[in-house]
Amino acid sequence: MTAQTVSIALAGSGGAGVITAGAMLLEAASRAGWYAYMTRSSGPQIRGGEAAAMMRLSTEPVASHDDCFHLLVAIDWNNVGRFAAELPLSAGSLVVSDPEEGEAPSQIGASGARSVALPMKELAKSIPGGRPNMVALGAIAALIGLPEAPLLEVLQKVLKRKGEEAIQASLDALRAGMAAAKDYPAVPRLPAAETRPGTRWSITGNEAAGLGAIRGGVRFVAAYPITPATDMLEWMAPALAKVGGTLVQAEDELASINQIIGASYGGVPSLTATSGPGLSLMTESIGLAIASETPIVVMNVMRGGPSTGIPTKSEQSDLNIALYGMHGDAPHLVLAPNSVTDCLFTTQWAVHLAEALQTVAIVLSDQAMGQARAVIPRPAEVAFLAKREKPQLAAEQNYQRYAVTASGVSPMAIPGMHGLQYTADGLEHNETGTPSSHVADHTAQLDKRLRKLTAYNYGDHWADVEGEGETAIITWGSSTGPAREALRRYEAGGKRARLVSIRLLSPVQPEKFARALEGVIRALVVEQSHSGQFYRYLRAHYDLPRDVKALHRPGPLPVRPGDVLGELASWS
Amino acid sequence: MTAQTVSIALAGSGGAGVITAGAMLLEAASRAGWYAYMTRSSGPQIRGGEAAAMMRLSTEPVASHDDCFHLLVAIDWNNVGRFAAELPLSAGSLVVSDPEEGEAPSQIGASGARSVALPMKELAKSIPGGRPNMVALGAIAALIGLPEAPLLEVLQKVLKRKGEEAIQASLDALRAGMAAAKDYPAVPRLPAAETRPGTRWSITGNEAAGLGAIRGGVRFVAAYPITPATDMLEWMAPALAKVGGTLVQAEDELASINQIIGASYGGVPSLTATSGPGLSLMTESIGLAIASETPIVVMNVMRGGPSTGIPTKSEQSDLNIALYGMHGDAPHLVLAPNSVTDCLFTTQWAVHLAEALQTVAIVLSDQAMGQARAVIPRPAEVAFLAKREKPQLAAEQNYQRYAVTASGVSPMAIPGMHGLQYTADGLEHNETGTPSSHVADHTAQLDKRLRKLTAYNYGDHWADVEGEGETAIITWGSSTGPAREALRRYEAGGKRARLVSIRLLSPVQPEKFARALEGVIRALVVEQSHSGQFYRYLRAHYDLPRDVKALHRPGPLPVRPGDVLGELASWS
Amino acid sequence: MDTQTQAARYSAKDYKSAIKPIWCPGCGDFSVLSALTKALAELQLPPGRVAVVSGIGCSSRIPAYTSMYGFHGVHGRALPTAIGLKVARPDLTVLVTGGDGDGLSIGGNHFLHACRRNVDVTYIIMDNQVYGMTKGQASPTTAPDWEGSKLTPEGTGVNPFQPLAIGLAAGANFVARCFTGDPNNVAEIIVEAIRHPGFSLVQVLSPCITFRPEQKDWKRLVRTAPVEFTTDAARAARRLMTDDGFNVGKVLYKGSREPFRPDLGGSGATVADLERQFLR
Amino acid sequence: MDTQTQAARYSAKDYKSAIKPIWCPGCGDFSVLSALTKALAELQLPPGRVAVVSGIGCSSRIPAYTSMYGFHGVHGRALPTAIGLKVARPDLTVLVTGGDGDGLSIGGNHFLHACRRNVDVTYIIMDNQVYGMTKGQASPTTAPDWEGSKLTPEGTGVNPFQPLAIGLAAGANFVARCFTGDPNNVAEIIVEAIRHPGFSLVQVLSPCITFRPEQKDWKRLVRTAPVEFTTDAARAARRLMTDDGFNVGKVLYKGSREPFRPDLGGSGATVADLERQFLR
Ligand SMILES: Cc1ncc(C[n+]2csc(CCOP(=O)(O)OP(=O)(O)O)c2C)c(N)n1
Ligand SMILES: Cc1ncc(C[n+]2csc(CCOP(=O)(O)OP(=O)(O)O)c2C)c(N)n1
Ligand code: SF4
Ligand code: SF4
Ligand SMILES: [Mg+2]
Ligand SMILES: [Mg+2]
Repeated sequence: MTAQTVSIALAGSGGAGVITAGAMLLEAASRAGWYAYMTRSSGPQIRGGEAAAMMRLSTEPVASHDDCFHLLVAIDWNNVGRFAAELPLSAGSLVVSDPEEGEAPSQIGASGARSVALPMKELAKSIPGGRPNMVALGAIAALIGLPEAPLLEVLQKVLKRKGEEAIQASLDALRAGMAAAKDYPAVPRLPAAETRPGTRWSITGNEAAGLGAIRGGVRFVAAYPITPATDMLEWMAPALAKVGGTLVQAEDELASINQIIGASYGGVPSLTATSGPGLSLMTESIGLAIASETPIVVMNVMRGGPSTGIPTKSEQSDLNIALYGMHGDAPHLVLAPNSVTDCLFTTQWAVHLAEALQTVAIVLSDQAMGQARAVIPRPAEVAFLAKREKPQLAAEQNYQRYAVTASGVSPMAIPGMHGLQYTADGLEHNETGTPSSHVADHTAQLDKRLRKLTAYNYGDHWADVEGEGETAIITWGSSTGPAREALRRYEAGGKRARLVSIRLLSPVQPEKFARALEGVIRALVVEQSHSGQFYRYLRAHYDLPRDVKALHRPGPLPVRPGDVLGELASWS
Repeated sequence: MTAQTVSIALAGSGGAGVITAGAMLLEAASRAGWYAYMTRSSGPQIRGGEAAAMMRLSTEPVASHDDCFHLLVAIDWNNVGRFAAELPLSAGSLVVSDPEEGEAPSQIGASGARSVALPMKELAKSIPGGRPNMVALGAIAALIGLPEAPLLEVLQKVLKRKGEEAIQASLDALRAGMAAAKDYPAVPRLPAAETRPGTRWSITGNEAAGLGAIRGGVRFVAAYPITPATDMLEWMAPALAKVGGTLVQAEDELASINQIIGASYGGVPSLTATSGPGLSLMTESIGLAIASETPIVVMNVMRGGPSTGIPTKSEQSDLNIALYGMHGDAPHLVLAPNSVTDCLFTTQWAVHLAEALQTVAIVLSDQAMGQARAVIPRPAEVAFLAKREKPQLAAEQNYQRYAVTASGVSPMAIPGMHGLQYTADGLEHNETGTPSSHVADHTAQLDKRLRKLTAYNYGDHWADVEGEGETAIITWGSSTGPAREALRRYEAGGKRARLVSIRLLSPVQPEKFARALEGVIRALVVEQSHSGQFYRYLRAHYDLPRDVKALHRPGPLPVRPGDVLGELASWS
Repeated sequence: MDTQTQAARYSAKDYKSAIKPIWCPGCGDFSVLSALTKALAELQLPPGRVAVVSGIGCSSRIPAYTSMYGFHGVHGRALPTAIGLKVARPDLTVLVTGGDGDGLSIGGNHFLHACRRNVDVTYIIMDNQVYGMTKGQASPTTAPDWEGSKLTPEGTGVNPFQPLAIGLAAGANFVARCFTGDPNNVAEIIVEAIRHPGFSLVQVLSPCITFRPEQKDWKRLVRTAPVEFTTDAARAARRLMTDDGFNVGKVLYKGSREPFRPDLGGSGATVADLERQFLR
Repeated sequence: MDTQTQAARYSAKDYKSAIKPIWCPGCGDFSVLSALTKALAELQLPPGRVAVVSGIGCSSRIPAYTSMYGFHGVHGRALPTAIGLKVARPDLTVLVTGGDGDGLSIGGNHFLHACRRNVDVTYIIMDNQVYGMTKGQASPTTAPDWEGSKLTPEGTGVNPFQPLAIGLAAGANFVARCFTGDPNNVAEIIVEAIRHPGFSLVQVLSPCITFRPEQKDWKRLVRTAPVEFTTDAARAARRLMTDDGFNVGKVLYKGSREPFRPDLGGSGATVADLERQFLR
């Protein structure tokens, strides 16, 4: 059986090394010329909790999980039941588990999947220094057709510091797994691919976002640790130091947002990253940046809400707060990358826009996308750089920081520029920045702060629009991957539909939206929230066709291509 | 000329005593058997800035300003130009000013109003202890037909402690003003009214809200001062102490919201009051109260935004944050009183609902309504009291704090109840309260937290619905007063329309709304925000007729009845 | 609301719940949990009359592991939650538990003001000089040259806080330090802290085995504080400003300020009485 | 970005803007403004290279009244704004001005952490023991029995903070107190504070004539501090813990901790260098 894509879950308790093994599989797959996508799920324990690496390998780029896993390898069953719902299987799936560990949890059994026993612990024990996760990895490799060579390369790279013996032990364990799996029932095997070193990237969404920020020009970051944004920050801290910037770990989110406002006021493009609870704490000062027209970028990596919610799991439920969470009328940018790859582009674009428009850009990523690792085609260079409009020194005798201009953007002086001193203010102000409660000043400033956003030409980047026909799928963020895949399958079934994945959530683009939907008579709205936040937002701001269905579900289960396809099918 | 209503503005610089004189006029009017409504405008200075008392007296209850003022009395012109826009005049208006103060600001002159000179300072100087504001008050009284007797009563009450001489001096000054105004061009005079002591209240919106909270059962308040919410708190502090409660001035809004969560967890109905910037800081913990199902009431007295904005002026622009400001899916109650009188009812109802539904009620008042003083008919008693569902002691062997019930409400144990100990949690949890990241628990708890809100029967209080016909005015909060008055005038012109003023903004009531709008083919949406937040909210959640107009404007200018009427007229 | 009638004796395990902690094996927080339950058994407080309030962090998970009323709030806000509870319900015993990050980083303002306000709650701060829950970042008590976090790969470059010195300067009424290596001593100090009226601050050195494995050495570094407690805040401050943080096992300061406890008795007025002022 | 070429001498009035303060006649803040401008004239810092950052309050209005770069942010957050600015732009002179409410109540956590982090900014806290801007409520430095606010009609019942004692305990590197009654002294102290590397804390007693008219008596109550500054934090702490708050006119403590100043020079790496790690 040769397929274009195979989905594999590797589960076990915390110490079992499933994440390590998953990462090695991904690395080997990239060396074998395949593309890949991996997310992870873990329990609440810091150490020793259950975990799963959920992977999809493919001969084409992949940006989402499939409807179910072809292969589940469980090193043990400890607490795997807790997230069985995250590991959908079908009757065609194969479950590989260690006979020492007993019965699979009932939910796994109920799937009707075929199952085989692989004595991972026993085999590992027979090899000095051998570990069950390597046996599992070997079995997976054999089943999906991953050659030994790239695996060995990865072993050598990862275990270099541990020495030859460790490498050999792992290799032996791998081979034991491979040998054992020889006669297992088949799962999809990927065809061998052309390997062209230097044409792929292996990167997580959080890393891509961090890189996008630095590419865009960010050189100051202040932040407070929070799952699942921390690893973006951990990537950025040393990276910034290398390119001449810095990251400050602040005492809380109130400090981090205000530190970046201060740094940006000083002329340095600045960013913070957080998740829901932190974003909540930042909204007052986001309003300050909007009112004082100080550009900043706020990356929000969404997790399950409300409140502390489910810190380690994904959800698209911070859309409302990102759009509407500020008091007063506070127009700003909200952007959302729609894949691991797009985290790079969208974050870079966000920096560019925030700086060009002297406002706040909130970027909504999520745990699934941010912590997903993907093997992707090497991304293109993008021309978007931070470029703030500054006053022309000589001309400005009577500098007006908040001058009401046609574009709404007013040239911004930077401390150190002589003779252009002004006071930035979060109080309503007149054109020079002096506090004012006059109706006329308030209206003029509200108008200009809105106008600079609505008058700007965002080009085609506001959304990814593809396909044709009378049916549209409208989605955003990490729900785009499965929606796009559903579209492909729908088209493969001979039907036509369009996909509109909105990248620029605010300001809204009613004309572009109308054009994208021209001729559409029915639309399916897809998102991962309980209350249908995205659907309500669309209704509020766009004209939707009469016939609209909303597929909205809370996390942590991702939307799957089959869910989307099912909704489409139920129409026709 | 005898009329049912007269509008008067009294302006002057900070020390001129215009607010004092205005308050005395209101008090005297109430004694004369009239109804009254007064708002105030002041400059940014703490002391000595300009100020205006803006009043409307009437033989019927009044809840809004008129389109323009019949009478403007300016003790001086210092900076009155700054808020001339807030003092609309027409050609029929009369401007009374002191000739010593020179020309009126151009905006005043441009109105075409008639004007007369009243040497207030000179007259006051001729009376030992006389003050110009009393001369002004006398002139106003004479012009509008307010008898001397109630004014004298008020003088005696207010100046009791200062002694007979002070009273006599003020009376002489009053009389000097009265005498001078005898021959002035006429402004509307109110007819004498029946005086029935004990049938009226004189109260501000903030006081009414404070009283409503205490009536509803609130006994713990924690808050941090902020304009324009502070005076609600200042009224509540001694009032709570009297009825066996307390108010704690906290170190910041983060502390105040968490203090009330703690007190409410302890079984005591609790409230905080704030304004936009404070509400922004509270949203994270509002989410905690929602997730942990701890009832609290958050009163937000709106002011001009965004950011620090315009602290002393009104706007309805915190609707978005109140509805959508929490991260995650965090359903909760949002209510808005629609008049000074209604501040009492709605706040009391909010306490009742928050307690009954174990959730957060955000109440949206605003500066105009909160700081307005009105002379109103004595409000009725209302039966809504805080009543939290508690577990039955004996029955609960295995107490489940977050039991999934049909209503969505789970009986809540209070510390001190033995054997029912549980841990409240802002992490997602199962029915007992233990943290859980299972899909099933997350979904069940999200469902129940939403269900308890949507399944509840809110009766007719969700909105004030009145009038009939194919045209509807849809509005909320303090825009209701002018909208209602516009409706009256429209009806007086022989036309028909409906008014729907939504008191319960969240959860939405689509069926009731549809019923209220049955047969309506066009709707005018009225609100005081720059971006039309209310209009967008209506679009998101309700089915509006095809033909919709949105009248939305930022503060600080209030919506005026004539604005609404103008929009209605432009349709027909 | 108290419905207890029986006069049963409570043992330490009566204060434990059945929930299994998510902590790493060997985490210092296990000792704090058992010291806490021992202390309560010593005090014989009915579990239904005690509330344990916390924020977010490994250490902040304690409430659910006890059999008392618990409130697991948001990060950094345990103190105001506890203060609101205690002011509104002075009949309860209110404890606050949490980490150095929760209490001194994001919660620093409430820490200051809790010391000042002096409401009768006992604050147990479990100091492991790291953010455990978020997988190992520097906290306000971390040494400036600790390079274990990718967020501050060169160390923080900032001096650590001395929580007790700050607490004292802000007005804390009871100040003690102890170490999980001696859980009986921790229990004794908690007993004393609960008994002391007003705000009591107990810093417990509680190692994070996972992200600060070097803290296993603490058992060699700590020493019993060579001094007895003082009631002179200035003296205590001077001591604490020069202290290396390893003097444990003792109460270091006890003040005698009156706790903040507003009178909830009312004046006998009814709501109708309040309304009279509006009548015209 | 500096484009100044001329070597003009600046006078105090060159640091003032044309905007008329909204302050009440007689407010102490007028003296702080003029002391500040005098100090800058003494230092001859080009106004375009100085930034004044504040929060919200009467006192926080200062930036717009100067001719320097100003940032009038939100209530309580001036310090992190200033710290971000100074870390990103170490070439600027950064001052922070604000009230006791702004800095010690809502801003308390940033105050603590600014003392600890020791970024080279000068913090001038204008202490009037009241919230002026919101019309007279108690602040953290208000005496417990002050009954002037309707919000706390019986007084707060809580002991006031001693900001300098807390600042010192949290690690402040320079600590001084002065009084608006002697604006030349205030100017001198500001000069010294700006010159001192690291975080400098200057408490200025600045009467609120409107809501604390009794503060007119301060000129009789203050005295020149009878001691010279010390570099021994423990000694300074002991002094400050017993001090009545009226010892003014002096720097009380000077430390020598290195300011926090991350290297912004980079390692010479380019963005392309960063990207290589992802290449497969
Ligand atoms: C507002 C907010 N910011 C950040 C976080 C992420 N967070 C959770 S726990 C924690 C730090 C915990 O450290 P500490 O209080 O020392 O507890 P420990 O885990 O070390 O016991 C952080 C930063 C959060 N939950 N909420
Ligand atoms: C988040 C927030 N909460 C409350 C306020 C209201 N507020 C403005 S200034 C102020 C206190 C000012 O006191 P202080 O800092 O001592 O300054 P002063 O006016 O006395 O100089 C308060 C509470 C606000 N603007 N923002
Ligand atoms: S990470 Fe550290 S603090 Fe957290 S449970 Fe593990 S050992 Fe304890
Ligand atoms: S209220 Fe007080 S602090 Fe504010 S300006 Fe007036 S005197 Fe100064
Ligand atoms: Mg810790
Ligand atoms: Mg003050």
